[in-house]
Amino acid sequence: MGSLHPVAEWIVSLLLLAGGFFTLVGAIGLVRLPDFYARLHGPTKATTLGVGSVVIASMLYFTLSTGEIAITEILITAFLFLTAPVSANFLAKAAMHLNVERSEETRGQPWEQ
Amino acid sequence: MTLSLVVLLPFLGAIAAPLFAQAGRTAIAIASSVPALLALATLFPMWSTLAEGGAIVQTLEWLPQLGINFSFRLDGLSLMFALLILLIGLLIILYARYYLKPSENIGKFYAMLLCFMGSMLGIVLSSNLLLMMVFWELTSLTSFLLISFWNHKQDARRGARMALAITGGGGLALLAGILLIGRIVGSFELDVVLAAGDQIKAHALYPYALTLVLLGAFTKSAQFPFHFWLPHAMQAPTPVSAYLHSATMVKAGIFLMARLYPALAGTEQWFFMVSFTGMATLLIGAYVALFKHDLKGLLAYSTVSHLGLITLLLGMGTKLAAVAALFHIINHAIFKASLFMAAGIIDHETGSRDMRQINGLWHFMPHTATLAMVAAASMAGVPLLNGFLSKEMFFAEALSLNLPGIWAWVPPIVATLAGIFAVAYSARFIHDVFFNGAPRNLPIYPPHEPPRYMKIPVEILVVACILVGVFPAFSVGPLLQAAASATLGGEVPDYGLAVFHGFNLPLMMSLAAFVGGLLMYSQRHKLFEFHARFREIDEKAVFEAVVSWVVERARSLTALLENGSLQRYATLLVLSAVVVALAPLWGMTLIGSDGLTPIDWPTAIGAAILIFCTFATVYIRRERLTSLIMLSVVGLFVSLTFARLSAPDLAMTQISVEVVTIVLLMLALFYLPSWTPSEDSKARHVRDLTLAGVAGLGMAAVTLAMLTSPFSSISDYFIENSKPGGGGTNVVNVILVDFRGFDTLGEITVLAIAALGIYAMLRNRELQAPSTDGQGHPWAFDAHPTMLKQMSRPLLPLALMVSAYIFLRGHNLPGGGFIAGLITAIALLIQYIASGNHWTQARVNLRYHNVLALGLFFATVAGAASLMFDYPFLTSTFTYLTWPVVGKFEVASALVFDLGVYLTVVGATLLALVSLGKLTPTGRPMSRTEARQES
Amino acid sequence: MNHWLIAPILIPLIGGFLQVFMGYAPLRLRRTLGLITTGLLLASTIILLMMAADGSYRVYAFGNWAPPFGIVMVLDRLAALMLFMTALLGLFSHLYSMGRTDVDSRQFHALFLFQLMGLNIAFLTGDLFNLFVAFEVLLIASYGLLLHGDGKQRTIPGLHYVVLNLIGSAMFLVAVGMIYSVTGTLNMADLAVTIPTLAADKLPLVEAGGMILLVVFALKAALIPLTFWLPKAYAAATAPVAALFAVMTKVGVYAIIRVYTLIFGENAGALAHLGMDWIFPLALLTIVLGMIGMIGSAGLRTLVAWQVVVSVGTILAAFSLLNEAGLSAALFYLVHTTWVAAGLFLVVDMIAAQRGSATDKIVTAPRMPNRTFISVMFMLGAVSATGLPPLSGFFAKLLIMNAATPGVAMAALWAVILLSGFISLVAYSRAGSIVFWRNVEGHINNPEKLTFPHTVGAGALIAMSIAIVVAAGPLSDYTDATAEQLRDASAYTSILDARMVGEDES
Amino acid sequence: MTAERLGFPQPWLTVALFVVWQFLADGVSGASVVMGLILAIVIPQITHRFWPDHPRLSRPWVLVRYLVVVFYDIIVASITVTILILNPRRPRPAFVSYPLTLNHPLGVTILASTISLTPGTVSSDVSDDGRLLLIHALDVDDEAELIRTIHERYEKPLLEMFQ
Amino acid sequence: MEIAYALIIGTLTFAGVYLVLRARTFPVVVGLTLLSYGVNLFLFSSGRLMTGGQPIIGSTEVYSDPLPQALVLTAIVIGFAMTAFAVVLALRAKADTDDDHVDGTRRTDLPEEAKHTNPPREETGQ
Amino acid sequence: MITIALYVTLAMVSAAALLNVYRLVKGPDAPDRILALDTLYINGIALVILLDVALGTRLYLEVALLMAIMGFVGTVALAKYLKRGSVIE
Ligand code: NA
Ligand code: NA
Repeated sequence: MGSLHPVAEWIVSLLLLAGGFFTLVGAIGLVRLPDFYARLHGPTKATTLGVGSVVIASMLYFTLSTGEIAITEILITAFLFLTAPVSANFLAKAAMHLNVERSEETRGQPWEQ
Repeated sequence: MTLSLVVLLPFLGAIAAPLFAQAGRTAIAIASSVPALLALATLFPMWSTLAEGGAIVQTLEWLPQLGINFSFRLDGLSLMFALLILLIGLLIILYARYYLKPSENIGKFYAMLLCFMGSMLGIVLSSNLLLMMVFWELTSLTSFLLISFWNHKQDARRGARMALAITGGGGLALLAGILLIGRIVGSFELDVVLAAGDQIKAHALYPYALTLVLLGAFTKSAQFPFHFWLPHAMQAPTPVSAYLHSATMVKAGIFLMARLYPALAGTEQWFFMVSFTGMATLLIGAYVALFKHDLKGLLAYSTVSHLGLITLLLGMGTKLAAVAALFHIINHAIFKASLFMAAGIIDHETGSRDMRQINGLWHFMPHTATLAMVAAASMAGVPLLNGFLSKEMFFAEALSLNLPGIWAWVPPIVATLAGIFAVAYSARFIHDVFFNGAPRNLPIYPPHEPPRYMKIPVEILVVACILVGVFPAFSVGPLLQAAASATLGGEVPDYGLAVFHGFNLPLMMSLAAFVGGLLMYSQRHKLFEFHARFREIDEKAVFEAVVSWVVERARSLTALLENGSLQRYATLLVLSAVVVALAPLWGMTLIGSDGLTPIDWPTAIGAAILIFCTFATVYIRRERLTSLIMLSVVGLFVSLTFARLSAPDLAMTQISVEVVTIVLLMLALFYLPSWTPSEDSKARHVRDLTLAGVAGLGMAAVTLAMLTSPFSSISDYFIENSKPGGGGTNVVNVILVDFRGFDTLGEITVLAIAALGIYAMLRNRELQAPSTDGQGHPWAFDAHPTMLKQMSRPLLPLALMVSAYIFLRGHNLPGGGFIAGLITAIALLIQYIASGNHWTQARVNLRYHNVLALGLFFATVAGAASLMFDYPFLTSTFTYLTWPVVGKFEVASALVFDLGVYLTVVGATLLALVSLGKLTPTGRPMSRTEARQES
Repeated sequence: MNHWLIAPILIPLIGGFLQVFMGYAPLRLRRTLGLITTGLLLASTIILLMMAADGSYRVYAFGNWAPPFGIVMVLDRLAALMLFMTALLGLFSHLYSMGRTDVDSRQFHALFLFQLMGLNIAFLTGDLFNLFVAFEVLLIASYGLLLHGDGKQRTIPGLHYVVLNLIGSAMFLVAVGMIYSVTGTLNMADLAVTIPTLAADKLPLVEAGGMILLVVFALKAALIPLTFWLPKAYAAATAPVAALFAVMTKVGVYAIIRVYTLIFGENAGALAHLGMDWIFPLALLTIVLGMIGMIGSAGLRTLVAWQVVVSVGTILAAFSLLNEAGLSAALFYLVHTTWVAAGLFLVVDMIAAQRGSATDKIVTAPRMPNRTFISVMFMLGAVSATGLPPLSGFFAKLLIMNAATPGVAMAALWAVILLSGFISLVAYSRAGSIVFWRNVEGHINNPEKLTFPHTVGAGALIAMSIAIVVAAGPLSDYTDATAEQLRDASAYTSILDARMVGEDES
Repeated sequence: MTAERLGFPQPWLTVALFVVWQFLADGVSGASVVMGLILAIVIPQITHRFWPDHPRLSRPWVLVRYLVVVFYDIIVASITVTILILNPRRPRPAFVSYPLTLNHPLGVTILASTISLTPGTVSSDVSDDGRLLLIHALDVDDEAELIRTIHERYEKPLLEMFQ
Repeated sequence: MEIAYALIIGTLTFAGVYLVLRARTFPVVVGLTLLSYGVNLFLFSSGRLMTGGQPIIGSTEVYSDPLPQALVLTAIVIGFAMTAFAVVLALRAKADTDDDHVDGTRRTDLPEEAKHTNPPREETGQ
Repeated sequence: MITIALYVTLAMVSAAALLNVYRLVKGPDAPDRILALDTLYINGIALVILLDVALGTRLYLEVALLMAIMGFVGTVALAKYLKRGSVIE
């Protein structure tokens, strides 16, 4: 590991931990939430804040430790931001098509596919 | 090479003869006789050399490695046979001219006959045993074709096949025998072999060699128990029977025994095998002949019997017996050929060969009858005819055999008994055909004499019978002397070729045979009744039954082994590999000297997930989609493994390929059932689990041993030369496009071919698409949801950008043409998924065939550029350019090669996927609106 | 730099992708181009054959990278012989395909040429992994070719063929991994140098790798117990493809000969003649199995397919005698049997096209038109395949039998070979007499006319059995020399010293 | 060829691609600018047929504001959802049909994406006629409140852009 | 590390072999895919395992063996082509035999040889 | 400091992956499994970026980028399969 300013180290570390945390929470959500539609919300966390934090940590780390701009990572997040909603939409449609079970508390009806 | 000319002439004639087919039967017969006449003319001047017991040997090298040469030898023995072949051959040619109908394919007949003649001449004139073998089998083949000349008849076909199987098969045994002799002697040249008789007989391999050679001889000469093919070969046209089955081919076996007499004869084994076989054949043939109602059948069995007689004589091992054998060869050929021809005339003129129908022909064709009766008398051994002389010699030899005790009686008794039968069947031939009342139900009635010229061959032969019978010494004496000398290897014993040797024991035996034979014939009705009690065996039917049985057994055995079960074949394959690999690995040290390295937790968890999901893929395999999802996880973690273990290029390739594979599998899953039925037996599961388990454990053990053992490789070279020699810092990529660019060329060719093959395989195929999914849900209507469609639009340029980036950096950083190609392909694939085949194809405006071909073109051109500078194919070059703004950058020819890779990947991947996608039945509703309109 | 060495690779490659470009060009044009390609290929292999005849090794280093680092093509007598044999076979099978077969799909010519390319790489390559790549090229093309044509009959045999070969390919990679993990090299010459120097504790992996490799090659060669995929696949393939496939088993045989004379040859120390004690009995069993299959065949195609099995057994039996004479005889027989079996596949196809619904089945049918020419071709092929004189099979078998040294092995070899000859004789004569002679009333609808591509394609291959007899002396001189060259692996390893272009002369 | 095809069929795309290239190249340099320009010009030429109904942004500065709002919402909502997930309380999910004012398909897609990206809501479907958006909310008390929030915070700015 | 890696390869091999021996085309194709994963990992590891040794010149001190990586890359691509072909062939087999059994439709009522020994229906003259 | 944070993060992401595998196995429906797979891809992306940071190289970023692309394609294809059966039509 290259030498980093202590403040930078703290920031990078915190970002990393945040990333890990949100990823883990997303996964816990995937396990714990009652029905498919609820679970569909879990990965958005992993995607957005989880990977987002890790990516920013990485960019900061490399930019600060080498002194050269390191920004490629942002494309990964950008790509995930672009595509994750589509995946979610598609999965929801598939679930509605298959008429998967919903938790009893759910208000409203899914659409027929 | 005059001798080779003798052999060659008939073959040349065989090519020429059919050319005369248009000119009529006479023309073709004349044309066919020319080669024989020329051959005779060639042989004639050589007689002077042979008369003194010499031999002419002419050799031309052919295949010295094999010991096979074009070497020919003319001595007394071969001359005797050559004359028989040529002279009787000429008569047959003449005879066949009248025998065959104009409507028959006479050109083919003469061609084959001449081929046969050439082959026979080859046998008798060869001075190299292997060369002789060549001609030996050629006679089997040509006789097969001649016997089956009337191949519309089932009997003819079967008879021919049986003859071929027996004689051809015997020929293979003979081949083995000859090869053994060659081993013993070190040469296949007859001179050497004949001179090495003592060496051969003393050799450990002698019993095998002798047995094999005799197998060949016996089968060819229809010796018991192989005699049965000969009577069935009588389905041949009569000229063929007369030629092959009396005078020539069946004598080839006899000839062989005579030829190898100095080399092989004179041992106990020879004596027992040859004489006993001969004796059995002599008796059985003679016995059966009497009961044959078929004229040719009688003659055929008579031939069998006489062949046995000659064999017996050769087996006796005495020189006088050998001379008698030779003498009888000549005599039998003469009278039997004439008898066959006479039988053919009768058949020709009456339309029948059944002696129960044919009676009293004396009345209708007295001339032919006379000829036939003289010949038959000769067969019976009537004095003043040639048959008598050799038979007397035979009786004398039978008496002179020095067998111990009561065995001494056996040969004379057998000989006399055979003589009795011979007289009886000869008497039947005369009486039953030419007398015995009037003809019954003849197809052609009334019969009359045949055309004048058809009888000439018979007349000539009958005259010969008498000539030899009355003036033996004058007519055949010199020839016999020369032949005997050649057979016996020089010393010829004193034998008297007189008509009358005084009242001695042999004459008594002749007399007894004569009287006994006539008596037997007079009592024939009782005998026939007796014989009729035994069920007659049709050997042909037996042969056919045996062949059918073998075919059926073979078929069921084949079906048992080659049962069309992939599971079995695959099991065998895996099992083979496991078995052969396990042996050397057994007891191998599992952990080598490098030892183990510790593992960190995240890696351990990754490994656990990988292993778990692999098992899950198997465990859940019957639920196909779930299994597929599990497989995706495995693929993802394999990619992570590559990343974890320093292989970014592999990680990228793996993840891209994996996704395309999953898409492919899903395309397939649409048409395949979504469930796998449970159908394998428990035993099979256990077996497969065991096999897979052993394979898995073995691989794990090998991996462990491999990973922990020290290692050095040629790779240092790549690392050192990648930058200076290949112009790139990504060593893997430099290996792919430069050091081992040829592998990559092959690899993209594979990809291109696979796509073409897939395209070809699916073209014009209709697949039944299920209307519901595995759980019975009907498919949704919405084919192209808005969000995906909208998102896919900006995705394409973005992905192309990424693709370009991955492509350009590949030489120095992870990436390259292959991965870039897959990204491009996937970017387009998303368009297909999002907007459909039709929409996308309209915008792509490319034939993917051309793209992949262009890729191969670029790769080839990039590789071939170096040829212009006389550097090898695929030699790359690179240079650094400096441009304003851009700065210093690298230009590498390998990039063009990589462009080829890129294009091939794009073309191939899309061609394959889109071909599959095109299978989807058209007309499925694409939206709810459409669906509503439908209903 | 002697660029001729890559001609047999580049010619079909270029011809191949041109065919892809021209997929929608008129058939006539594609055929002309195809024939030019295979014709040029044959010409180039003749040149190579003449070059190789001097007994030296020629090296072509792709990318000008010296072995063992780069991939090299190595031309020796064996490679040249295989190339020539394949090119000749390729030309006439290709010609034959233009009679009818190539109409079915626009990809046919491309696949055909790529298949030749793969074969040629396999024969030339001096690199173990590149051999794998070559195998894959020829296999994937063969998959496509095997499935070429209308109808459903080849789908399942094709599936079996593909799956088994995919397993085989996986095994090949495992073997390469095992060998590389110890030796650290892939160049076959380098392997030959390295393996004898290995310490004993390193041998098991190499040995296991070598044995797995043998299984892979045996699968390609269809040696027992890996035979069973072959008959149905070959019988189902379209004729020119089946004819070309006559060489496919020989690739396995070639690989065995190459690897087990060079890498695991007699100089390989502890691993000398690795696995060869397995080959001899298995080869004999393969012959026996082939015999059983032949006699039990219900169709002529199957009959010839089993003939291919017999010939593989025969070649490998001769090779596993492990003497020069045996190797030479094996090669002589290999050339003979490849051409003749291919010719027979084509002749059988012509027969099938004459017999209406009876096709190639060994059953009675109405008398076929064009019987004379076809039956003569069939007989010549059958006689040659059976090993009867005077055609090539006789001499080939003679050479093999001659190569055995007295003992149990010789007795077994002779017995099996002679018996196989006898069984083939019975099988062919039975089949021929039923098919040609046992006719029933009736006539065939639309029998195929004899066309130039068919008669010349099939006739030429059958005629090769006569040509081999005529040239038996030179041919067996050549195979003798090849065997001698192969026995001396150290000469091959001299290619490691080959000078690259631009290197100093010193 | 039309002038548009020779030039910039989708100028915004060209700009975006140029920027993306700089990101890929990890920063701006002479080489990356040149290469970025080349690709940003060439790629739209190839792909413009795949984007026939490409949008015309009217007020690009609104985009910046919009992005800031979305980022802020993502962070806040993430924390809310995190608490929800880690809490033993069972959530109160609902399917909500959101009436769309936007009619440009890309606009609708962007709105739907935004909704999905902010934790707690997922755009599950768009009706065939493009008038309704089906949203699944993880934990919601008042559907009308949700609809209003979405309209105010996201749809309005988008309407400004996609006029 | 080595033990985990060996277990991975062992498991992949086991799973691949077992599935390849199944009677339906789909599991066989899945098996071939797993088998090729295992084989690729094996071939890859013939150059031994290393962390952070990516063979990019200048990126690290010690490089892992690049040659097996290049070989595996080739093998992956070839394996992909082969799998694709096998998948499509499985489809064609389904279409041609109306079954996804690896041996096609198995007709037990008619033994294989019986189909051939029956004389074919002749095209007799009209 | 960063090293510790890195390892804790790695542990958390790995644990997340394990939980996702749980959902993958549990299902109960195909959409759940696809969702779990999609999430695993995202975990993979995080893992690769973390690896990059741990190694101090930037050579694995494209691996992560590709995982993002491929994860998307895989999910879309699987979901489409569930709905329509044919992925490309
Ligand atoms: Na009578
Ligand atoms: Na949301």
